[in-house]
Amino acid sequence: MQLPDWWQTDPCQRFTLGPREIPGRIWTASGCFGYGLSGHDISSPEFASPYDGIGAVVTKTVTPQPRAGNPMPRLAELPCGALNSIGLQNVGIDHFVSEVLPELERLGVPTIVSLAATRPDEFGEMTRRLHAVAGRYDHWHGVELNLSCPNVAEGGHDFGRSAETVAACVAAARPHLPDRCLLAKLTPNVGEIAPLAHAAVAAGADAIAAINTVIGLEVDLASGQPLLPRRFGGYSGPAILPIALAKVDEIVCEVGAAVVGIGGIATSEDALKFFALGAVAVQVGTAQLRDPFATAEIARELSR
Amino acid sequence: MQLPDWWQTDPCQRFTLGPREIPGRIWTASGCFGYGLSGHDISSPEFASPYDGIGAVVTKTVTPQPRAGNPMPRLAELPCGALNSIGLQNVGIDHFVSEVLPELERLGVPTIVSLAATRPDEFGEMTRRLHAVAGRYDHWHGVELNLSCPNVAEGGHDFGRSAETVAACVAAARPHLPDRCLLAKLTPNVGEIAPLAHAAVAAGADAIAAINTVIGLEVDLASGQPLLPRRFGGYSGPAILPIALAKVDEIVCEVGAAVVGIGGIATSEDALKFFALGAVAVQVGTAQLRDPFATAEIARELSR
Amino acid sequence: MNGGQSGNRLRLTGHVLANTAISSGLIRLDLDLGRPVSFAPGQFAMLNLTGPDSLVFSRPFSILACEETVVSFLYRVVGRGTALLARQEPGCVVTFFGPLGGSFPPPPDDSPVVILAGGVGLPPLYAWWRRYRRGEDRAYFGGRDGADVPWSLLEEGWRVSVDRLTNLPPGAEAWEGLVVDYGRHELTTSDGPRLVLACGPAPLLRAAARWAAEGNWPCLVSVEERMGCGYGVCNGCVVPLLATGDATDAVLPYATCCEEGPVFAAERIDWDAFARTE
Amino acid sequence: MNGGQSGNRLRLTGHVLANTAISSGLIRLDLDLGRPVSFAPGQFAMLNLTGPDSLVFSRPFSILACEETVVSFLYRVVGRGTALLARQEPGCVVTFFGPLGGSFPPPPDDSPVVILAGGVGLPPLYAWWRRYRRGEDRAYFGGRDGADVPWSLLEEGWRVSVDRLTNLPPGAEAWEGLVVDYGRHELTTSDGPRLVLACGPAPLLRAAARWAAEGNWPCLVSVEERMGCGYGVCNGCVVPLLATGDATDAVLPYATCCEEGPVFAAERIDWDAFARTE
Ligand SMILES: Cc1cc2nc3c(=O)[nH]c(=O)nc-3n(C[C@H](O)[C@H](O)[C@H](O)COP(=O)(O)OP(=O)(O)OC[C@H]3O[C@@H](n4cnc5c(N)ncnc54)[C@H](O)[C@@H]3O)c2cc1C
Ligand SMILES: Cc1cc2nc3c(=O)[nH]c(=O)nc-3n(C[C@H](O)[C@H](O)[C@H](O)COP(=O)(O)OP(=O)(O)OC[C@H]3O[C@@H](n4cnc5c(N)ncnc54)[C@H](O)[C@@H]3O)c2cc1C
Ligand SMILES: Cc1cc2nc3c(=O)[nH]c(=O)nc-3n(C[C@H](O)[C@H](O)[C@H](O)COP(=O)(O)O)c2cc1C
Ligand SMILES: Cc1cc2nc3c(=O)[nH]c(=O)nc-3n(C[C@H](O)[C@H](O)[C@H](O)COP(=O)(O)O)c2cc1C
Ligand code: FES
Ligand code: FES
Repeated sequence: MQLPDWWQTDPCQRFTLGPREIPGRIWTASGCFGYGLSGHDISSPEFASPYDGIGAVVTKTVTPQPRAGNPMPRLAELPCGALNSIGLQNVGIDHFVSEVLPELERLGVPTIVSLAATRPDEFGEMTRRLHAVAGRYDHWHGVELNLSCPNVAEGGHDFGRSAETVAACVAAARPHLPDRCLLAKLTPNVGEIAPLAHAAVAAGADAIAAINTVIGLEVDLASGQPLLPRRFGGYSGPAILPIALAKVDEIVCEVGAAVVGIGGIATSEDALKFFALGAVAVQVGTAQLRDPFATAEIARELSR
Repeated sequence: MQLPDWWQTDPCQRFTLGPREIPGRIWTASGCFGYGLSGHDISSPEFASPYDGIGAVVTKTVTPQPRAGNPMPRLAELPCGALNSIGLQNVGIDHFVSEVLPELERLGVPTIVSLAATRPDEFGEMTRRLHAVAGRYDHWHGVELNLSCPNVAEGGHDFGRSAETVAACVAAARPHLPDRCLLAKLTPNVGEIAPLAHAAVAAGADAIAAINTVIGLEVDLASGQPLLPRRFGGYSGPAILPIALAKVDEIVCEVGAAVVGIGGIATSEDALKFFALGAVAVQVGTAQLRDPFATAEIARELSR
Repeated sequence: MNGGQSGNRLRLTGHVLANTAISSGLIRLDLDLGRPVSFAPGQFAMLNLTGPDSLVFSRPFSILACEETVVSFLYRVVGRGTALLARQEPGCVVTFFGPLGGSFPPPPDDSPVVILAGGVGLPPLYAWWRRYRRGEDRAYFGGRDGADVPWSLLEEGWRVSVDRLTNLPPGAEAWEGLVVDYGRHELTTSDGPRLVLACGPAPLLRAAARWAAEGNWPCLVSVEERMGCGYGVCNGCVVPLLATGDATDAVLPYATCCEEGPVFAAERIDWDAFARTE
Repeated sequence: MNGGQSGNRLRLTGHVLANTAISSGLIRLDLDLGRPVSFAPGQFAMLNLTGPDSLVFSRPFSILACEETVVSFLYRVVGRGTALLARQEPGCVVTFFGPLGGSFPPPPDDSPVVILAGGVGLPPLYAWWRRYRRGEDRAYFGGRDGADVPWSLLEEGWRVSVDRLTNLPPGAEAWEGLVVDYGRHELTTSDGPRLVLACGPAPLLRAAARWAAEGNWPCLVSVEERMGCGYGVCNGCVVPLLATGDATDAVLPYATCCEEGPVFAAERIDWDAFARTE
């Protein structure tokens, strides 16, 4: 693509986010690149690896205990996007800290750890666990609090819809991240996102990650029943791009916070739209599932 | 299409909604078929007129005073939908009652009048005006309170996001509609729509119309600025179908109210998905702009 | 507004007969609608594709000609919709909804007509010229260069101007400069009133309106706005008008381009508010 | 899980060489990847289209064969993606990401192998049969009727069963009934252990697993799940496993079909929870 004149940033250069330098501005989104370990045996004629040019991998969300996730089917492809209901299947913080984090370090993957919990103090506990081992991990750059997953029964999306809860979770995590960045990932399934963003920033978040998936439902016509066992799922992909842009604009205009834009990015044009509104970085989700080099390709196309 | 077994309804037959019989279940959505007067000189080889099989036309929203609407551009086409920022351009209730309503009656258009205002008492006043002339209008079947337009500065979408306001507007209108049905059209731009639906029904609404457009934004890449003068607009069309289905499901499951489903319907399959979830009728918006026979075609395809 | 509906608006299914470039930038589309259709010069139709290529909004295109069951258009590829349209081969289905909107009126008895057409603004005025032209009327077409001009359509007395005097086919004549300047160069406003009819990009319309105003000539322009429906139901295509003092106008300073237009008296348009991406 | 990765996973751009029906319901796609690729029988690739036809999720297809730079697939049109795929003509671009997942292992020394393939479950076992078959091994293929069977692929000793004994080409032989019943009809579980390899619709896999269990035979099945990514990063494709008592399994009873599968030991699968739209 022909880059517009106003775009003069090199997204593959380090930039400062809170107390940390992050290697670049084009990231993979949580849940869409596993824990960040699955790309090393993948190559293409154009890229040595899917990590080329990627500023950070946001891991699959990790919870205090391992979670089995939801029953199948967990995915529904729609004409302009997808519904998912994975249900935060993950190995739990213990296994993550003992097995996954060392491997990410060994492989040199720039990592943001995504965390979810049902009580603010659990966020404190999990970040404390990370802090305790922080000295060993140069490639671990920060934490993203997932305050917005629609696919879990407790906590999850209802959880992150009140400013008080958002503030409490951020406040619980902040003290354990003296030199790592702290992002709060917010749900778009609210009337106004700005008050939540304001609460997160006031409590110490370095940036807002927006958006998580939009609540959606698909019906199986033959049976007349919802296709996913939990009825609704999280809507992602190109269809939600305009919704994500509106939420990011709301946060930038009303709160002035640093925002990492997420939602519907499939091309470098899509990513540029977030930067045009003032986002400091972006994350690629569903498109990264379709093609392991989607994020790398956007990073390359946006490089000046 | 092959109709599924569970679908045994004839959508072109009269059905009861509150105190009224409505000619059918497939309607045009507010703002997407004007005041309902523009279809009479349109024909096609398959249909005598765009009104064939249509259960009701919901008029463009009418306000206490005429409104000029928003500056251009007012529309943006997106890959899977559209953004609009019309801004409730309309002739005002006076002109509507004196000029438009008689014409709709003369032409025999089954009509639901959409109303918007900035104070509950204005809804009372507008419905009182309609009630005063009700005896003359057999084809006027009811009122839809637009408590959810995102494109006006005062009132509009913030307005309809509190249960108290929704209840007050419905309560103001109800006494003037003894033998006409009363719908409350709600915004999807809230965390939970069920409490609003509950408030509307408790205050006397016969049904909930859901959804209005979703807040969205498009960026013009060359300038890096939002494409619409008011930055955001209302997102409609196929992309919002899963969102609309989720909201309708929420209302049906949690409130048990009669719901008229709206959002992203372009085919008879799309309409069936709302009926599968329990909707009593559906409205076609953006697809009706593309093709004046879109609604008529869906009605015909779903007829048993 | 001018002209008014000529008969019913029809929603038909057309089959592509031909869809081929007739100049470096202009493509002529011939659609067989399976039944005869009539139109007035200046009217347009909403076209769309079917199946997975179908666009959320149909696209407005002025009608170039109708011969029996075949309706013709002239278009330029500018974005997604026109790019998809250009890919349709003979036999492909294109939906047609038209004729829509008002038209350029027949010539007045008392004064000659000056036609100013720029690029894809040609169809309405080509149709007018073929139907109504008289000896004293003048038609000017402006193109980018000699290759961009659809010479085959411009045989009957059209005068051609081009931005750049290059790529002219042998024997063809063209004036270098803007089309309005060509008119201004040949016709003086002191020779008595003329009716100016203009269609093309917004700068052309503005210039035409300004020139006509200088001589106090009446001027009708056909304007383009983004359209959602093409049949007056969405209010997405409004053109800002100057207040006339009339009560309704005062509160609703907008007219729909699709139903009340696309042809407007130039002096009614609020040119300052009429901001188009040009 | 079985077999494991054979070399790197590659994301390549393929050009369609051929995409033609080889039976009434089965289409063979030959893609030129421009470079040689190796695979193990049972591995698959994610395919997608480009431009406006590109699908939100790529689609998994088992690899039928690789000869030099050409990789082949066998598929049936079942929905939007396969319908679009079937429309790709020679020269069209199809993206390829593979080989992915585990594979069916080489034959064990100590027992004969029984292959049960149903419909589009053929590719993994066709590839296995071509690479590893020994005299005592048996291969069964089940199709809908004689026309549905891809006879050209089944020359080397395959036994064919069909649901309906109709449309059989001259000289072709087939048994009427389900493919597992054909095996059961010919082989008795008392003749000593056999390794059963099965791929096809879920009912076939269940029946194969049940039959193998009767004789206490080992059985490997290749299962299908909806996939988001195909490379283990989304957890969208999980297969429910029976708890083994092992600590991790107890909390995470699911294995990814794309990375830990698609080949699983039949006795590890929780068949009750494995509910597929069949
Ligand atoms: C009354 C009328 C008559 C027209 N007649 C012709 C004609 O005869 N030949 C011709 O080539 N073009 C004509 N146009 C312009 C034509 O409609 C646009 O070129 C076309 O819609 C562009 O579509 P796209 O998808 O290729 O462009 P995109 O830029 O991808 O379209 C995005 C959106 O903007 C709208 N849009 C973009 N450009 C214009 C424009 N200039 N006018 C209105 N909407 C626009 C599109 O309809 C679409 O909704 C006419 C426009 C109007 C209003
Ligand atoms: C490991 C593996 C190997 C496969 N090998 C082959 C093969 O060699 N030949 C072949 O014809 N088919 C094979 N399939 C099935 C093939 O992936 C589906 O038929 C195809 O995805 C259907 O896509 P669609 O868009 O046409 O169907 P749609 O029903 O429109 O697809 C909707 C969604 O459901 C998914 N889906 C639908 N059916 C299946 C299915 N049976 N399995 C997995 N996902 C499905 C699609 O991928 C898509 O995400 C295989 C599946 C898996 C998991
Ligand atoms: C399969 C899948 C799994 C996801 N899992 C997570 C998760 O574990 N934690 C999280 O914060 N977001 C999760 N998300 C949301 C994405 O990170 C992202 O916010 C969302 O998908 C919107 O971006 P996209 O349109 O680019 O996909 C998931 C999304 C998908 C599609
Ligand atoms: C151009 C346009 C104008 C609209 N005007 C109104 C309106 O005046 N009042 C209203 O209640 N909804 C209005 N809507 C919203 C629609 O009635 C409908 O709720 C929404 O578009 C979702 O349905 P769809 O996806 O079928 O378009 C408008 C929508 C569009 C696209
Ligand atoms: S395009 Fe809808 S009113 Fe003109
Ligand atoms: S398809 Fe994504 S993990 Fe298997």
